[in-house]
Amino acid sequence: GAGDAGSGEDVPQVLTYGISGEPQPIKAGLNQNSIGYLMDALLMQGLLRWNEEGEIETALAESYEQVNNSTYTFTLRPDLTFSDGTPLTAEDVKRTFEFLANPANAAYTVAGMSRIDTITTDGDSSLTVTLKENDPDFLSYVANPTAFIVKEDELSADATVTVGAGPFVIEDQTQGVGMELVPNENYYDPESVTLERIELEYYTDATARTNALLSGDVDMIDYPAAQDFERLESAPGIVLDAQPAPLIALTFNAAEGPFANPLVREAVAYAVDRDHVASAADAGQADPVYGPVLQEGSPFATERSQSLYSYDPEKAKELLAEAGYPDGFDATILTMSQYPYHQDTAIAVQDDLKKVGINLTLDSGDQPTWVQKATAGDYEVKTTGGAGLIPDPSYLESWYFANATYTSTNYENEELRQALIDGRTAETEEERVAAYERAFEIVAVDPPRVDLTQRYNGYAYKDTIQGFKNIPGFLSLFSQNAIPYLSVSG
Amino acid sequence: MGLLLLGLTLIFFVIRTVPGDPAALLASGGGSGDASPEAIAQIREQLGLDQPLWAQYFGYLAGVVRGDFGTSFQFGTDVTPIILERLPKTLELVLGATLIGVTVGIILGVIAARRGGVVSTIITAMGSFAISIPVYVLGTVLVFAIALQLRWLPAGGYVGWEDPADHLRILILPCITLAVPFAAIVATITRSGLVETAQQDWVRTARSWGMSPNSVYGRHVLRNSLTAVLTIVGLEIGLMFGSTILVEQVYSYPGLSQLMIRSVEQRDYPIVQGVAIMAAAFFILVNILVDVLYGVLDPRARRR
Amino acid sequence: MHMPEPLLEVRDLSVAFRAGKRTAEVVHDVSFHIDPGETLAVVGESGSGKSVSAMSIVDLLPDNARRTGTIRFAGEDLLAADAARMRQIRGAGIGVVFQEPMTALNPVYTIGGLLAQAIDSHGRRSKEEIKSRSLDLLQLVQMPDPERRLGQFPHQLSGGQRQRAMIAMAIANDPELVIADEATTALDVTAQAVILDLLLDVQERLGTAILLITHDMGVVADMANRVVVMNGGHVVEEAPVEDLFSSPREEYTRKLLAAVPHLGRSETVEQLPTTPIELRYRTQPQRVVEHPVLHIENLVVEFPGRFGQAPFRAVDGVSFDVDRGEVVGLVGESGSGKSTIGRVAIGLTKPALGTVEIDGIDVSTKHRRERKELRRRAAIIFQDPSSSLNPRATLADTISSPLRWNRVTRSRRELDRIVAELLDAVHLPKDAAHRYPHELSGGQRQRVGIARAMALEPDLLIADEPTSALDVSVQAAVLKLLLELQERRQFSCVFISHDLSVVEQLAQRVVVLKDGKIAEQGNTRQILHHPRDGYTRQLVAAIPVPDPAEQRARRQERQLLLASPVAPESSSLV
Amino acid sequence: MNRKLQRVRDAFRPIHLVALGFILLVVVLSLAAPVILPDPLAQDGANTFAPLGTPGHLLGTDGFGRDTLARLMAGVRTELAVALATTLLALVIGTTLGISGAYFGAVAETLTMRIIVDVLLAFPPIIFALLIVTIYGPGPATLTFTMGVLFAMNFARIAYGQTLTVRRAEYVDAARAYGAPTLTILVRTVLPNISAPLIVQASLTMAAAILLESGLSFLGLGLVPPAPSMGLMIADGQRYMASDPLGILIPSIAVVVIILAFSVLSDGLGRWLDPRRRNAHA
Ligand SMILES: Nc1ncnc2c1ncn2[C@@H]1O[C@H](COP(=O)(O)OP(=O)(O)OP(=O)(O)O)[C@@H](O)[C@H]1O
Ligand SMILES: Nc1ncnc2c1ncn2[C@@H]1O[C@H](COP(=O)(O)OP(=O)(O)OP(=O)(O)O)[C@@H](O)[C@H]1O
Ligand SMILES: [Mg+2]
Ligand SMILES: [Mg+2]
Repeated sequence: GAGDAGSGEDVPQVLTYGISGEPQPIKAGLNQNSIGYLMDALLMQGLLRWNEEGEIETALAESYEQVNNSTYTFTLRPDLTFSDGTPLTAEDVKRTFEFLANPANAAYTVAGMSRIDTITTDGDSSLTVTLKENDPDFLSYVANPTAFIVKEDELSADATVTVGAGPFVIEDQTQGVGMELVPNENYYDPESVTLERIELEYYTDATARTNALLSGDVDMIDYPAAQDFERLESAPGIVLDAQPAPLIALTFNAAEGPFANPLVREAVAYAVDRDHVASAADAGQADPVYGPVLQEGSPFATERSQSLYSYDPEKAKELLAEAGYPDGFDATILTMSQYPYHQDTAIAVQDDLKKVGINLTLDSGDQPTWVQKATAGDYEVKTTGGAGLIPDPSYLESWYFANATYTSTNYENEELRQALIDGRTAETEEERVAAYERAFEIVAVDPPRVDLTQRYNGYAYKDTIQGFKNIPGFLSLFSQNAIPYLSVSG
Repeated sequence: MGLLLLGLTLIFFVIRTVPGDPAALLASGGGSGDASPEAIAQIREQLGLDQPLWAQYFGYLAGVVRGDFGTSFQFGTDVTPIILERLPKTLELVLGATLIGVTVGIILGVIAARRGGVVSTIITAMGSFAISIPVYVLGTVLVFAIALQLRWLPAGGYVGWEDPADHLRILILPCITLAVPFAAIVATITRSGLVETAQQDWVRTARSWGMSPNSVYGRHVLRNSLTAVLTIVGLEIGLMFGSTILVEQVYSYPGLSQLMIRSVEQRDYPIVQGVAIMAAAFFILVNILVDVLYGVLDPRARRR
Repeated sequence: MHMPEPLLEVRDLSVAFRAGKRTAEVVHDVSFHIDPGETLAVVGESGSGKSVSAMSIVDLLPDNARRTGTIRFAGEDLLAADAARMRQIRGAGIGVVFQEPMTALNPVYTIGGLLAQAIDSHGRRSKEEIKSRSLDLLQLVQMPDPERRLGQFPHQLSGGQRQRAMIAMAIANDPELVIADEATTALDVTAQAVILDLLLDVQERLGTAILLITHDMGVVADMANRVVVMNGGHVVEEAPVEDLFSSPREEYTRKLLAAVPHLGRSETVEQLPTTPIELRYRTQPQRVVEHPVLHIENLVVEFPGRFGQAPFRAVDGVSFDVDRGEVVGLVGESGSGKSTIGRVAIGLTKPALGTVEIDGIDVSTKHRRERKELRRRAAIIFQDPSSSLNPRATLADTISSPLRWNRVTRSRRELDRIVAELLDAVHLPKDAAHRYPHELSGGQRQRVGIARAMALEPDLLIADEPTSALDVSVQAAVLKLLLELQERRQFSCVFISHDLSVVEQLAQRVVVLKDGKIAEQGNTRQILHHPRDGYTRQLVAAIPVPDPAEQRARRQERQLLLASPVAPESSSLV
Repeated sequence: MNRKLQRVRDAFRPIHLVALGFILLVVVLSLAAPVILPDPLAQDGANTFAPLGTPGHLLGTDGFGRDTLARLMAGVRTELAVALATTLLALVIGTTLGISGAYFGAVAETLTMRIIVDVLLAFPPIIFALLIVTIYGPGPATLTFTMGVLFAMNFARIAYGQTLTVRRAEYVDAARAYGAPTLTILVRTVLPNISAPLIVQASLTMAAAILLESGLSFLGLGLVPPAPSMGLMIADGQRYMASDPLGILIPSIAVVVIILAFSVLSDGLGRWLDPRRRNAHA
């Protein structure tokens, strides 16, 4: 049986992984997309990490304790070293966390890390982190792949991180082609690594990537295109594991113009047929979303929170009339041509909004142009994609009210802000649920953004690859944490 | 040389006119994360983008004179080795495609012109097909048929010269894909040149010597049409150098175009500039070669 | 003498050209034959179908031509022969010298390259063999400086030199029959004489037959055994050469012979009827000028040498004037720089040194107005008619273009009228206006060039061999036209020609060139009848006269002259 | 007048007329399309990727449920306009540059061929397109201008090469000697004699323009979606090639057939412009 890891057979433990782009040099704390996460998982290590069940497990930390919602203690494994043999101590952890907490360093986890008040080390292997305010989700930030521990001399915003404490090290790389990795001899848990070698090959084009898997050139690929799902599913010996993960949403420039009016934004939330968007932009490989996306089974994901809106053009028209636009209005939607799902979403939205009287014109350029315009607030409404940095609803704080530039929407609602903070900092779960419920009711009538669909993020691999599982939801991108620990069967 | 300087200057300023901030992109991990204004400012300073434009320009020029094309924003390493790594790969692709394209194109053009009638129409039809089929589609179809169904050749990727057989096998499909429209263009131009030249008096003269029809065709019709073909070949080689992007994408071939597109998307100015200069130098080289060959092929075309 | 089997027999040959759905038959039921070793001359009016008939034999007509009839060569039916067989016959069996050597030579090859290909067409030869054979052939056709010519391109040769190269290629494989279509038209008389001698010599040695198409009755008298006279696509008369000259049977033949200019009898041209032409559009006032119309002083023209070689001096210190109303004949050996002087005079070639002025204005003037004025007043007839006509313009366009460009008139009707008048004046049919150059015979093309030059009624005309391809009757008409106009308009003319009898008719003065320098100049009568310079004397002696008996006598005289030590510098003529 | 007609009749053979007829038919149909076909922009979420022959959607629908036939016809209309305008623009600019570069002295050559043409040719097209779009914003006019300038350089090189040869011809000398204004020489004497490869290039450019439009539109540098254009259809079709081959097949076939018609027509044009070929068989 293919499923059995044949212990008698001597299968070469080599994984060839076709990935969607070339990894960039690793920078401390920086979000570098899914390929960045992969490299973090392979070469780096944090105190904690997400496992394939979507739970937080220990990594460099041997154990941790959530003393209360604002105090956490970690104990490191004994005799930890970086791949070059340098010892890794609690001091390194402290230094790294402080670096991540500094907004000037653009760390991805800055939202959580900046809540750190003090870090005290106790010897080489334990430390205590005290937060300025309650954050029960702090561990999610610590488990984020970008929160890996960096050697002192490489811990600066302009340095490239070359040495980590991860399970693999780079043996060889050819620019534009691929790289080879071999197990890190100094890894703290060498037994967990079965693979003798990992070969990464870069396939920018999604179809080419799929073809490479189908032709047997590679064993596994990331991020297959939605329109290739069928082809992969029907291919013998190939497993496609796709789960709903990143969001596509409409965000508004709430500073001026019609979209400054909450009623108009609410109208939009009712006017867009999410199924239409899903089929148009992702060949149906996306789940419609009528409220903020929350991890399945989470206590905050109430029925109400998942259906704040519905597809109801009539209601949308009424809202528009109420807002003073009975005949609708003209506006421009900013999107990107480089990512077809952005543009196709915009086209679908354009069609839906036309039916309620809002005439959208597309402003579609490449991604840098989009970033520039988004940053400068040079748009009325735009398509935005992304995944929450942590699965818990506190991620919404930075989504709705980021002070950072380009998600800035000029949206302000003091009540909502407070409700979200309450949701995070309240002591008991009931209080938190209640606070978030309050927040969602505000979102229902004063939407900071309109989430449209949750797109499927997939991984496809030969059925000889053992040990991989795609975690649903935002954590899907962290599924690659499992890559170093896979094995190959006969 | 002056041309290169002009090209370099143009590209330097044009790329900076185009919207998009490399620092913002870098700070946000390619535009997917958030970045604080401080972070962006810090990166901008690191990249030297905070200096006035003219200072950047002269700094860059001074570097270029010393053979230093700067440091890539995205890779954080010197531009020169990055480009030199890819240059031979692209050259192989371009030369391979040229070889196939020119040979097949001229042969088809000659057949079309000599046989005329139905054959010519069929070749014209094939040519229209070849030039209008999107490279991407052609490439994908070839991959489906030859790599996935027949499994004769790999679907893409790259193998270095250390394994010459595999290296060549990898090259076949991308070269063919590039060569198909190229051959069609060469064939069309060849055919038109041939039918025009075949009417000239000197062709009759050569026939009157009792020269074999093939020689007459080769030496007095084809030879005289080659100038037009040469122009096209030169042009196409030059254009191909910068526009193999779709082929490189379909076959995941690590050529210069991929690098270029990626760098444009990242607003990685030093690489964009470097590749553009390289392409320009290559183009100018090809043009000089074409002009020299032109004079050789047709003495009347010599300037003096 | 018993009847030998004819080498070539043409019977009831008709040729028609198809244009769209229409066809036009231009050769009607032509029959003639050539015996081995015989020279058959085909004469007749320009456009009468001589070239077309000849090209039919070797199947070298454009592909919209249709041949019917029989053509037998050495007993073989050529109309039935397949392409491979025809190929063997061409070059080895029948060699062809084409009428217009400029367009007939591939411009991208050197003379050496072309010769090598011609030699190589029937069986491979080694490089050395080819080289030596090429040199032999060039020497055979009296090409000056043969070694250098091998590396030159056709456009770097003079008209006569090109023609010699053509002949060398045609005889490269010792064919049994040579079709010589106006083979000597562009040659000066001495060179022509040499070539004719050469052909006779080859004929004697190898028994080659010659189909000689010419308009020069002197050449006919010199060379031919029998003569075929064609008119309007028909054969009107066929006779042995003596009979034809002594007792022509047909009216047309008689007219033709009467029109032949004969050195020393320059009045003949006056007797011909011509169409009086009155170009009524001329408006500009006559200028009274004190300058000579054309003033050339110390002219030097150089062509760059190949790869660092010293430049070649084609014209070296030439000075002469042309006064108002004067016709100056410019004669001299092929390659002596005649055409070059003409091109310089009109401003097409830049001189290295010296002054060239028209009406006192330097031809290389920078002033736009002056340049325009010069263009308006000077015209040129190019030596090679086919390469000087835009292949994509109709004759009407070509002929009327000087009028349009100089803004004489832009009215369609006016232009049409003038074109019709000019066509008529040069004896071209009216419908020719809408044809293209390639649809014409060589002589017809030449007349287009003349008509174009006449259109502006220039003050100065550079006429470079304007009648070389014209049969005597048309030639006479054209000359008459020139004379008439010249008398009436008082224009000046540099008349470049190798045909001294024509020069005698037209020119008041003659300049004799040799190797880019002036050998002799002066009054026509004096130069042609009492030449002082040895070279001029040879030129005169080389003129064939249109009388077989007299020509035979002259031929002997000339041999003596060449053998005598009078002309040591012209050893190249032997 | 009559004679000109006669020449046209001689040059164009039945196959050329078929091509011309086809092009005219396409033009008429694409102009008539808005009247007879559904709105090409109307999306129908319930009816995406409908197969061929679906009632009401003869050629099926795309991922938005838009009628393929309607989009195709509207796309053809845009495309023909854009491609023709591009080709014309390129032809005029390029030929002008090329002829002047070859005909006039070394200064003109440096100015046109070296400085303008070579630099522009060597300039990365995508950056050029980005620049133009930055300045003027995307749309048909920008697209036409961008592509016209890019393709003009090809025409320039061809015209340059051919003119180098032709300018030496004696008939050009003749035109000069007879006082033809320089412009007239270039347009009436040189141009017709270098026209053959230019015409061929024009027909090639038509095809290249459609493909480039596809590429640029895909990058957001061409036509703005959802405007129906064949290029955008092709770009979209490429993405869904595996699951919906029709999506790419239909516009591709349309392009191939249209380009074929244009190349056949251009051959007829070549015959018409070359009196020597006019009556030739092939
Ligand atoms: N473009 C050129 N390059 C090099 N040499 C040339 C060029 N044109 C002419 N010549 C040379 O200049 C000399 C004079 O040529 P030109 O055409 O003036 O002679 P010509 O007197 O008109 O002779 P012909 O009677 O044969 O026409 C010849 O030896 C010729 O080879
Ligand atoms: N390709 C052609 N198409 C149509 N008509 C042609 C073509 N070639 C020649 N003709 C016509 O055929 C007739 C005979 O031409 P041909 O060349 O045989 O004349 P020719 O006797 O050689 O005259 P010339 O002494 O002027 O060379 C002429 O009236 C000419 O206009
Ligand atoms: Mg003739
Ligand atoms: Mg001459």
